[in-house]
Amino acid sequence: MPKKAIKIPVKLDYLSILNEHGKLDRKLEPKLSKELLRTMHEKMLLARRFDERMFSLQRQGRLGTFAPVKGQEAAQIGAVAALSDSDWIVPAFREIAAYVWRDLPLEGLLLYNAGYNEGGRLPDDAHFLPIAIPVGSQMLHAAGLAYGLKLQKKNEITMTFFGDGATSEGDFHEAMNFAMVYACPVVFICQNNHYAISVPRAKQTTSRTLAQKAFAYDMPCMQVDGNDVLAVYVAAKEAVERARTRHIPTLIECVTYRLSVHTTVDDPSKYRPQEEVKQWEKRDPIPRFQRYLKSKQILSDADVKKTEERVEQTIAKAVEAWQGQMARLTDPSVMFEHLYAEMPPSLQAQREAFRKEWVERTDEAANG
Amino acid sequence: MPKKAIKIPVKLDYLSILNEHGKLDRKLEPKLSKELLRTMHEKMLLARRFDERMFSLQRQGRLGTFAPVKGQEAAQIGAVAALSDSDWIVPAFREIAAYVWRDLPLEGLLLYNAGYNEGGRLPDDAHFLPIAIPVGSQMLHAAGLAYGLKLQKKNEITMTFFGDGATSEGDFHEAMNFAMVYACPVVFICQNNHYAISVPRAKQTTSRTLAQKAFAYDMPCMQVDGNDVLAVYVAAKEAVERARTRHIPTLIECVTYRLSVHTTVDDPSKYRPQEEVKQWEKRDPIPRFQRYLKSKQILSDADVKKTEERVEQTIAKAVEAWQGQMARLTDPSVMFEHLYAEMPPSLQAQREAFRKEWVERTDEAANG
Amino acid sequence: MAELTMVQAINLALRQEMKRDPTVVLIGEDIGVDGGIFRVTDGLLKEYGPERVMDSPLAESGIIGFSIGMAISGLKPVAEMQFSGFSYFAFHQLEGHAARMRWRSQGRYHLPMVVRMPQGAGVRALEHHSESREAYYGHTPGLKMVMPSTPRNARALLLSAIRDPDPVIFLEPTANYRAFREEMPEEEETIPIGESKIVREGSDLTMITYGTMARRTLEAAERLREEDGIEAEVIDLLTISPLDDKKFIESARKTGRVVIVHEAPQTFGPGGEIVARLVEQAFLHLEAPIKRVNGYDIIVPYFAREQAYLPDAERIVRGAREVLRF
Amino acid sequence: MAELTMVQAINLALRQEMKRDPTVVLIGEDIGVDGGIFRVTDGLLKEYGPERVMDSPLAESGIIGFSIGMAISGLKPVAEMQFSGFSYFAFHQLEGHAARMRWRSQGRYHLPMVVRMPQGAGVRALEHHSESREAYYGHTPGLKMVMPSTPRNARALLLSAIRDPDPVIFLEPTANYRAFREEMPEEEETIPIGESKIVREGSDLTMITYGTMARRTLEAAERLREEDGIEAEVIDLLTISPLDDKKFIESARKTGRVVIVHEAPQTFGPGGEIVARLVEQAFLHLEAPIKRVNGYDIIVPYFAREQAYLPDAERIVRGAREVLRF
Ligand SMILES: Cc1ncc(C[n+]2csc(CCOP(=O)(O)OP(=O)(O)O)c2C)c(N)n1
Ligand SMILES: Cc1ncc(C[n+]2csc(CCOP(=O)(O)OP(=O)(O)O)c2C)c(N)n1
Ligand SMILES: [Mg+2]
Ligand SMILES: [Mg+2]
Repeated sequence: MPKKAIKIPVKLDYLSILNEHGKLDRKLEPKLSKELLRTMHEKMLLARRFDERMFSLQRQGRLGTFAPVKGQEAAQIGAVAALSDSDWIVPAFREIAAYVWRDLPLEGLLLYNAGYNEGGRLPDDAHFLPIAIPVGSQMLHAAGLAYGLKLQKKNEITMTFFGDGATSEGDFHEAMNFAMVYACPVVFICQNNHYAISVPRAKQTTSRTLAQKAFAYDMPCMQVDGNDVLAVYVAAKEAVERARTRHIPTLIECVTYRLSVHTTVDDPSKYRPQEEVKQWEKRDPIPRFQRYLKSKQILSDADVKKTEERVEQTIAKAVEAWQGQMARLTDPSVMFEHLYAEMPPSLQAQREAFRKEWVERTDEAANG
Repeated sequence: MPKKAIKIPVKLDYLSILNEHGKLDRKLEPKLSKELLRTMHEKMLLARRFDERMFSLQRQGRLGTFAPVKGQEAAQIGAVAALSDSDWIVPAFREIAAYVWRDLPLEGLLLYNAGYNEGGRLPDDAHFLPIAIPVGSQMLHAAGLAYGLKLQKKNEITMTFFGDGATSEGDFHEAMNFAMVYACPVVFICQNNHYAISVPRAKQTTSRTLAQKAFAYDMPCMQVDGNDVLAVYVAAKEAVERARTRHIPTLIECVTYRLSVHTTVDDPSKYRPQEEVKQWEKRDPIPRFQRYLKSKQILSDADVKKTEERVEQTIAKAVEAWQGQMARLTDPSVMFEHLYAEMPPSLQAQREAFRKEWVERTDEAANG
Repeated sequence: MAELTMVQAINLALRQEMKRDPTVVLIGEDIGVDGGIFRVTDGLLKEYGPERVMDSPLAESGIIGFSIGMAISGLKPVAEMQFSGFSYFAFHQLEGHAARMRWRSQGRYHLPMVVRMPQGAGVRALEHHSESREAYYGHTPGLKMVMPSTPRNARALLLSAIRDPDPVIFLEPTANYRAFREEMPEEEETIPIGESKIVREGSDLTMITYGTMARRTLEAAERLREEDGIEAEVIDLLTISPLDDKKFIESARKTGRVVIVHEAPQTFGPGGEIVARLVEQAFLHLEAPIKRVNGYDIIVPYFAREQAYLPDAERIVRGAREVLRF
Repeated sequence: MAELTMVQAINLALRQEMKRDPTVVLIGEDIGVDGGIFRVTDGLLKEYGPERVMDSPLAESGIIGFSIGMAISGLKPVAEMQFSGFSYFAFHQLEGHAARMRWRSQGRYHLPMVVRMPQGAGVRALEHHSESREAYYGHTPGLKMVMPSTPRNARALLLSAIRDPDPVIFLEPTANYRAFREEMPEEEETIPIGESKIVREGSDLTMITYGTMARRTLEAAERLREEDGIEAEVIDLLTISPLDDKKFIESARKTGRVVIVHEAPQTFGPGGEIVARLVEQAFLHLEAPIKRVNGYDIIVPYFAREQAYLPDAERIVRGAREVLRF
């Protein structure tokens, strides 16, 4: 009855398997097929190169603002590689690597980043929700979707991505709580890339880790080296199994770093030292993984070169397809579509008025 | 580098000093003056009796809906007794005991509960924010107010009250985080009365305690027997000092029970067994505290009787004052006031139109 | 069938639709064990179990965000906001996602969900429980919004809302919850979303209204007949968004005189849009300024004065006479 | 003084007012070290330190709720919502508390706070960054709302807003942030909140607008003069709430013909209120239906088509000609 300690069974591990110096923990090393390892590598590379290409297209004025993934490829690929194809990915706005993992059309993302709504349309079987820009808001969708899948006895789970900054939003808290209360088969992947635009992780919240925010719900959690694709994979796999078989959610904090700008309108020199970026470049997940694959004779230098070529071709084809699509998208009156299953009469009238005006203006412009 | 445990220095104590069987932990017993103890007792009693009176006035149709405090007097009085008079109280909607602690006009609360906005006006020196009905939303005000007081070098702190249900709102999370990030001198008092209307604590969230939600921010926390006014006082005092001297917030979970209805339109028989209420009636904070005071010879049976009489008089006077005020509040056009420092012209016009109509209708009614 | 109150009618619609369609699920605060604080969902937990009648944590954004996810999974969530005044905790989910998912995914996903919200003054409730701010949702492209006025149209509109493939805000006028009963047909009925209804015919004056105000307007119309010999046509919008302007424009062309009645505040309120449509489409027929009889630009006062705030038959009659006298 | 952009003018107002009044504090995401994502608060952290220029956690409700508390303590918070499209995360704090604290406490507390929000389309931004939903706040009793259109009136309105004893929503049209410069007087200026301004005189037509659309409307007015020999009177509302209807009603009584231009969607949008006021107070002077030239009832399309969404001078001219031809 006096003052006594309450035992709250909190548990938080940090997982790292392949560290930045290439040192491998053999006991923890997952036994993955060569094929899977090669695919993971290729997708990481594709994400990196595609990101770079979009960045240069943006700088040429051919794309609008977007949020580069550079540096976070391991955090995303390691996580989604632990999913089945029918599992659902619920992204924020930086999940380019998760997107390429699922073989979704790159030209769609180009179209989206070029300012065309049509880019938001994903294939029917994609099981990948649209980009969600309002920070932290999509996690609730992942929880509700997971619950719905469970209720309908589908053996599918959901995995949602968000950043360090997102953990400050009230929606993060509500999503974590709902996920536990309703025993939702969902995995929460927090990519702690150290910044929310200019705000460093340390100013975002006072907790020592982000992972420990799971303690508030007695939810399992883990912190991993987010630039170690093997560690991310292992942590995610465990969480995916826990979600699928026992309907218990998990919060995984991937400690990573955004090597590029926040978005293409951002100037990081305002808020972080170049020295810090340099340090993190040494921890780049891709060379690290390549060293590992080479040391295991899964990948040769020639393989890397061939992969780079394949990736280059994939991107080239996508850019071409995108250009073709853009050329066909000349009717702005499509902006009236997809608000409702059926367009209400007053909206139809607005569209007609717009079309009429558009035609007249186009004609006038043509005639002088 | 391998999987290794991260030490998060979580600490959560449960504090109980005077248990439901009247057993006292002398080591932990606070050394409070007789005067303070008598005041605490009198205010608890006043809150209880005033609550009962309002309940019966409501049942007579003379008051509208309100949220009774019955059973939670210790949680509130213990907490606010640890404050200085100039500290700020930021209530939710059930803080009747905190209200009486500060000698705020009871007739104001009657007026409020009778549906008159004028009841919301507190004396200028009250340092007590208005009733906040949107659950969980007021905690942010407490944090921001605390920060502002700190910035302006006032030696005042804030204490905010909320329920178990409130911890599910995103605003709870944001308030806890902001309070820590900006080192606000604030104390968060969660009155876990086991229900949010009909939803039991166990269904509100999966965490073993509510106090542990502080772990998510590395904020100090404690769980106390909320029906033990001594324990609440001791916990609050510690938190108040921490806030005042070190600008560190604290979350205190007071485990208590709502002995009455959620509000006067609620029917608890729909969702909780009478047996449970009976159990908690045995833990009623007032008889428990009275036994303690009597055993310490601070209060005699005669004192209790006198206190009851004083309380009865206070209430009777308030009811009378309230009746007088109501009789004077005949002009409904005051509803246009207090939206802005200066009433905008269009609102003035609306008020004039209203007044004109009101006068005409009153006349017509008078003339038949 | 029996005569039912609006609470019972909504309960009936939920019960029957949950039976017919196993993908319909309910979620909200106190909707399960308690049966809803107004008893609208009474008995449904017992009938359909906690997996489909979900007592939720106290978090409105959670309820809406979670419902969006459920809708994507193939369920048809009917979410309850305990009062419309608390729906603003979820406004970013409603504006930012519910209204946008079909559009954002270009038709790949859609959200067959309903958000029920009790609203409006007149039941002596506390602060935040009495406002009418339907204009917020009406001004949000991607959402639909309906508001019944009687038990029978409440049931029919709710069925339509649940079956609608897009998110529908379903406003429930608390003042009408138990104010009167209506005979309920045995067979289920629906009312097309987007269609208003002429609930009283007349040729001297057009009165446009919805929700709680529909009854008060009808009462005013009766008084106008009795006291002034005026036959007013009363249009109950039923759907607020998308707004059906056909019937009221046609009526205004016929009568030339219009009164709009709602309980929401005036400025930037729903009435403005109706006036604008009338001016755009019936300009030459208008014989008098259009009169808006509505709430004032204030927060609804606590209950002692809420009836002073609310338009009543007398205030509506006065407004009508202004228009008629012009 | 120099010619300044609107970004610089707002920065100047903040800098000078923070100097003059030590109780002014800023809070928002990325406003400190980064100087704001549009650089509106550039340099202020250095000048006034982190206690008064507060980089906040990523939580809009937190920012507003915390600001309410700060305002009660005696500070004058100027909070930034990174975009108005994210202010809905805080809608319950704005509607439920910011707008109500004076009223709820019957004058005991008031909130001298400003909520700055970049808004509107035209800068090739992402989803959620381009909408104009000022009607939400305009329809919320207890809030005021202003929207500058030029650097100079931005500075003056911001000073007035900070000094106002009540919460003011300060909408910043991103499309005008750097679109042009304006000579800034050395001495500080204020513009009374609640007063619109005739920015172009004329007697043939009344054009009512605000924000980004003010410039486009002026451009249209010039074209009408050149091409049609029409002199339009252009009124820049500057304050949206409380709405100053005096000037535009007077103007409409003079011209008999009115065009309203805004970028927000039409239905239940700001234009409706203006039409209603005109009908109420200038009915007999109206010679033609009032034309609303505004955004469509859709979500602003991604940037490739945002200009198709936005009213431009040509669309405004066409609207005006409809009115003039009637
Ligand atoms: C609710 C909301 N507020 C503000 C923004 C503007 N914004 C876009 S990204 C971002 C930072 C996000 O940080 P984090 O969650 O760490 O993700 P990261 O960008 O680092 O991937 C902000 C503030 C937004 N999109 N949504
Ligand atoms: C945001 C919000 N949602 C819903 C309500 C309706 N409501 C009033 S009190 C209450 C339960 C509050 O539970 P708790 O926080 O445990 O406090 P208690 O009533 O037990 O004191 C609810 C749901 C509200 N007032 N505010
Ligand atoms: Mg980040
Ligand atoms: Mg409770």
